[in-house]
Amino acid sequence: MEKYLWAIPLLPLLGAGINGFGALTGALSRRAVNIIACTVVGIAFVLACLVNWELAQQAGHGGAPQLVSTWFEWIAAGSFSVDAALLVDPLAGVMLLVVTGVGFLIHVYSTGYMAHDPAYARYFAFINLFTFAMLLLVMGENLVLMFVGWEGVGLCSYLLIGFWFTDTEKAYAGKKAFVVNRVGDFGFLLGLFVLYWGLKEQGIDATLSIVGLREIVGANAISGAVITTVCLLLFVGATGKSAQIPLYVWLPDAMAGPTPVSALIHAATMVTAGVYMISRLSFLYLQSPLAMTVVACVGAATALYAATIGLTQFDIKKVLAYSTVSQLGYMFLAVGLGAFSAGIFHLVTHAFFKACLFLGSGAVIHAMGGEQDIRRMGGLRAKIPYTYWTFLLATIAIAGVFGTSGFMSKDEILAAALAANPDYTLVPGWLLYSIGTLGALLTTFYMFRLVFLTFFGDFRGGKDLEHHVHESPWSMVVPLIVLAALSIVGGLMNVPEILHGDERLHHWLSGAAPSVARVDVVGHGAEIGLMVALQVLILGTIALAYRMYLKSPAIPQRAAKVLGGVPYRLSYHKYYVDEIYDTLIVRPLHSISRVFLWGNVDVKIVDGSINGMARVVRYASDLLGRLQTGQLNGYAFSIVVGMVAILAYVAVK
Amino acid sequence: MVSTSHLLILSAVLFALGMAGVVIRRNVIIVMMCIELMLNAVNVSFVAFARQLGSIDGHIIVFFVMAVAAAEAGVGLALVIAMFRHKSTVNLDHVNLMKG
Amino acid sequence: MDAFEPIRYNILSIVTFLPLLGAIVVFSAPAKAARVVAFLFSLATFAVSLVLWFRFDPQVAGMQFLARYYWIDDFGITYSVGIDGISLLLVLLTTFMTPIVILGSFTAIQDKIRAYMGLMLLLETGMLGAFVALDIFLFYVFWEAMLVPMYIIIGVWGGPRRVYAAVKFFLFTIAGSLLMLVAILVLYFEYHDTVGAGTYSAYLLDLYQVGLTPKLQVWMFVAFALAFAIKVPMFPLHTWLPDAHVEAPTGGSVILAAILLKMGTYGFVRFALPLFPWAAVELAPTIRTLAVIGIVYGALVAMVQPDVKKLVAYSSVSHLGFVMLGLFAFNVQGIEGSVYQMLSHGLSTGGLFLLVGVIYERRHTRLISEFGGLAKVMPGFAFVFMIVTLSSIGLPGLNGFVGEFLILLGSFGAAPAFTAVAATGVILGAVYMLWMFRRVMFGPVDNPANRGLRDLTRREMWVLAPVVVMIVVMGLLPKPFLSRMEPAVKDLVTTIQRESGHAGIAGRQADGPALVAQEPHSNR
Amino acid sequence: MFEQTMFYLFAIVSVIAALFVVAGKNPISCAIALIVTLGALAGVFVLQEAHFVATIQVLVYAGAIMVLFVFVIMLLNLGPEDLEKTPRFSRLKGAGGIFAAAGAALLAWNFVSYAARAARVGPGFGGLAQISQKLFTEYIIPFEAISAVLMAAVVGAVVIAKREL
Repeated sequence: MEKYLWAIPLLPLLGAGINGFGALTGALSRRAVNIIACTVVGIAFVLACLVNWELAQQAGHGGAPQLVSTWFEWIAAGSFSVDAALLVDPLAGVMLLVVTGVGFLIHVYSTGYMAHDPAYARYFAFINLFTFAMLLLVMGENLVLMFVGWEGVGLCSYLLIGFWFTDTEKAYAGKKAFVVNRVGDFGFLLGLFVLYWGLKEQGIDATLSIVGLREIVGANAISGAVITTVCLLLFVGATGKSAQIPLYVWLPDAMAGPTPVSALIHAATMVTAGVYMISRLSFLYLQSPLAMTVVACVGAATALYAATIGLTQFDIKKVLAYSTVSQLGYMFLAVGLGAFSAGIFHLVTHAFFKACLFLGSGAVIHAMGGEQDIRRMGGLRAKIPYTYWTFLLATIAIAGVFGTSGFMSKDEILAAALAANPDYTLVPGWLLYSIGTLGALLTTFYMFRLVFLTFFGDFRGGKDLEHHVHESPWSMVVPLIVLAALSIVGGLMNVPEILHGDERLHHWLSGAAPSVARVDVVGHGAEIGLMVALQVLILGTIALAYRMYLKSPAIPQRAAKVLGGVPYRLSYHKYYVDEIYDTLIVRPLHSISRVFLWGNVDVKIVDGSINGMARVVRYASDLLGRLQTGQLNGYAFSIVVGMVAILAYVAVK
Repeated sequence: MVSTSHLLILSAVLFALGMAGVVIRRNVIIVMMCIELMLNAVNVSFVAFARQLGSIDGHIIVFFVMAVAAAEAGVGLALVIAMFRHKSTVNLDHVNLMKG
Repeated sequence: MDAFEPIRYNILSIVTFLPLLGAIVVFSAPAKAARVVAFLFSLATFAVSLVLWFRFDPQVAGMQFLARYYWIDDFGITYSVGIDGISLLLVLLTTFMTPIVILGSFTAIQDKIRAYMGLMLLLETGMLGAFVALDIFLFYVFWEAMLVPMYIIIGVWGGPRRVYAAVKFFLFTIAGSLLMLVAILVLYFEYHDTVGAGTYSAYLLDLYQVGLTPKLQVWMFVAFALAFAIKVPMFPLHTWLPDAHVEAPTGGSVILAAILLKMGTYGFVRFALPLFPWAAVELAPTIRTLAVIGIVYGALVAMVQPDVKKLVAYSSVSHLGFVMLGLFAFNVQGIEGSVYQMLSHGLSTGGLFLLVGVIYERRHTRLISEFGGLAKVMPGFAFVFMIVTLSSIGLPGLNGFVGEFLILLGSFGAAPAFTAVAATGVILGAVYMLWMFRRVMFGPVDNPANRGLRDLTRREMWVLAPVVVMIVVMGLLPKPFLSRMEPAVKDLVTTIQRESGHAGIAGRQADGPALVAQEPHSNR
Repeated sequence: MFEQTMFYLFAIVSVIAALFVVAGKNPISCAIALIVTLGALAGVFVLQEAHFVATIQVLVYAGAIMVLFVFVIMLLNLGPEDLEKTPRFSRLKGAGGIFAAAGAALLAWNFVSYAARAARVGPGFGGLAQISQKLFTEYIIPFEAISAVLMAAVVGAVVIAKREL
């Protein structure tokens, strides 16, 4: 089976190559590009299932299931060596399924969505390239290879966000995404170095391979301080890639890319890379409770913070973007608590319903002829029924209504928060739990606000647009339906044992990423009580949203005024974070380098000094010139003076 | 008996006079004459040492010095004539083509 | 005794002087044929140098293909040539880039073609000579010989301010090399008095045996370092580079960026470090500070350049700052990374200049504001430009990443603080390159002049194809390159570690660096 | 004793004449003063047993060269030179004079203590036989060289002075 492992990433690469060639030379027809792109990812998906099946067999015979396939030695410099190798264990297996599965559905969807886009082949080339890079990241056997995939996905998101590059705004968003990702990668890189040299101090020549690291850390040979710095630096990389508090600014702007891109990259796969990396290195993070607490707190903070911004956005994709940031916050919260399987479980379910929501919004935008502002939508329920129903189901899932996949995963995280293990999380569990629940309620509110404003009430989009609205073609609707079904049914994967489920995913992942033992503070009965209470609150919020946005639309304006407008304006303008970053970092950097560095240092000081020397030499030579007066007796006189001087010297000596 | 020091003092005085003339005077001809004077001063000291050392070489050197002086005077005067034709003056101050 | 044996000892001389022969032929050939003849000669040189690559034995440390002949015998100056892993790769870079540059300037140069092509070949001989020379005077001769053709190329075929730039370039390098000459002489006589026991020798491997007092060693190192730092260029001495690049013709600035800058770093690796290891370790902090300043300063200034070529020039300052940082990490990863970065910088910056040359030939301007939306007008060009830009940013999978990663890894061990700051250079690199890329390639085609631009012609395709292929190959398969330079780098590291251990006064032990691989063929 | 007084006589005459040469207004008077100096020096040479040199001095130097000078002065009929015309003149004159005097003093001071004994000298010393014997054996090369110099001078003078060839 190891032989086929390399086929999984290489197939999309092959697809990207062919489509890329097609894009350059225009040789391939739309149909050909279409087939290549989708079949390539489809086969990858099938192979992924086979791999998981193989892992299941291995697990069956006991022992930690793992498939490793080394192809060649990539870099070898002295004692440091990196080989191009792939590692698939249950954790990677799950991610594989998500990336190829959801990826395949989105590929099919994009054939419809991008149907009349001139750069059709280039789009699919980039999407395939992205799948290759993501698979490399997931299956990379050592941290360097993971880093290659890490930057590869950053590159593809840059290419795809700025896909319609003729619009400078979109191109700028692409660049912003890449640069912010690069800041994160800077942290990741430093983390690698600290780890490598930390091990070197202990006399271990590690090749940064995950399997190797696991043994070394197992033999707890590394000092605590090194591990904490490594974990925090790697977490900086994760915040860059998965858009957490400090480095999330690029994700909302990334909505400038085509919607399937947002669905694939900025909802399902790339942004989850950070969560995957931390659970992949769970053995490292478990060594440093401080790092884990930082991850948990940042996760919780982001969850709440992004949800507040989501409340007031009017662009359908922006709302979903902030909701993604918030849901990622939940995943990091889970992983920070040590509940790695809960984090991954939420990652999977989030991939389903968020991809469905994004594709749904894509269908809406498609239907509305490119219109993205929900204030000009409304009453689309009748016009695009399929989109409406899939969108509604996904919204119910994300809200965490009982029985849906969202409920299963989010509740799992909240339970983990409640039962936080004190020696792994230094922050009180109930605080994280309350932040989580508040976030969940906010999520419910803004999601249903979105649904009511878009699909209910009367159409606010102007007469001619009204009869233009039409249902999307089958190629777009089918993936929507599949995803909607998955987001409802997906929860069965890991039914918590409170509801006497068998937690299959949890056990499946226990080998690769063992979770932290939970400390039951509240007791069984109270837990169920809290769960029920949360459900009631959720239903209440749905009703509140219904009343505010449908029954009497005046309420939102009045509420905004009542709240004094400040929190509203703050939230609407996303706490002016972009402007702060701009004034604090970007603009000063430009002015410093323009005025100070180039203007003064380079031109004036360095160049000035050299040209100055040239001027001094010219002036000196001019001065000497004047001595040659041309008067003969002047010269004779200087001879006489010279002679007298010598004589005097001879006389004196 | 006339000792060599007398002669050397005479030569020094003559040499100094010639040098002063060269520096002070404006007229090229006078300057050339002063040069001749300086050459003669040198001849005196040559002869003095020849006499004192009793070797004939001093006289031969004087002979050569005179030959050179003659050549120098010839060419110098030719230059003066050429200068005069061109600048119609012999005054050194007006001739500063070699200005830096 | 296969066919290679007879020329084993003369192959280096053949490689070095073939371009010279080519130059002579080109000068005498009719103008029309000059281009083709020059291209064929440079291709022939490349072919011969490929033989070097395959015949090179990666396991053996020390100089290979060694050949020594009498030159000025009573001063002990010999014509000795030989290469180890590092100079092999740089020789190949030179012979690889020159045909590309010659082919690239077929249309760019219209007047005095014979002179241009001849000078380019002369330049190649100068560079190759410098890389293979093992006699310190021979090296100095080639070091100076290189300047003249470059000076003329910039001075004659350059842009508006070419004379100023050419003179500045020339004076900067000469000033440095004069200081180096003094140091060479001191070393030469020091050898005579100590190890040489009365005999003179300018043979590098003998000079490696000379033990110098710490104070003297520092001064000598500073002299050599200054000459090479100007060439690298390092921070305070870099202002000649932007002028020289902006004013040089496309071919000139490609060669200048791809190979001439490597002369400085090669000088450090071949001369400054092995000859004065103790001083190198002693002065490492200052050099590292300059390198880091160079990285960050180069990147920041590159961000605000209105002219593409100046931007790329300042980016070279930044990239070579990385190389210097790697060199002064004194461990195998750092030095191998810096040698690798030398190669990949040659390819990526050389490629960038070729691309800038392409658009300069069409629009005769280099101001970024003049362009916009070229990706729509010239898709092929955009694709190549994208790949080369990504390689210059150091995207994994392309050649830039391998070098930069190894450098940062190596120097992190030696100086964590410096490396952390230097690593921000990676971010800044992305910022200014992508910023330039966006303004030149993306956005609407608002400038009417840009609409009708032709995409890459077949010839331009042939010029850029090898560069792009090598960028990808060196990104995916660095092993053959790294393994070839491994013994030489290991040797250098052991010399430095051993020598910097004690004050180096006692002179080298008998064995000294095992730099002489097999018995040199010489009629000495 | 006779020799002593004759030497002083000649010396004083030559110094005074030299003064006239330097300070003389009219070029002709300077020329004549120079001739007088040369004559006086010829006398001194005779006292020093340098008979051949003395005759040459009178014949060549006073006779030929000074005639050349007089001839040129006549050719250019130079009037007396007014010394005080150029302002710069006074400063240069003063400085020149002082330095010349200082030079003379220094030289004289050096030589005054130079009381060396005069060597015994044979009868034919300074005569034509001895000089010519030496001239054509030891000094043959300089002799040929000096003839070349004279030839060059003649050609040079003609080229420079003649209006057109």
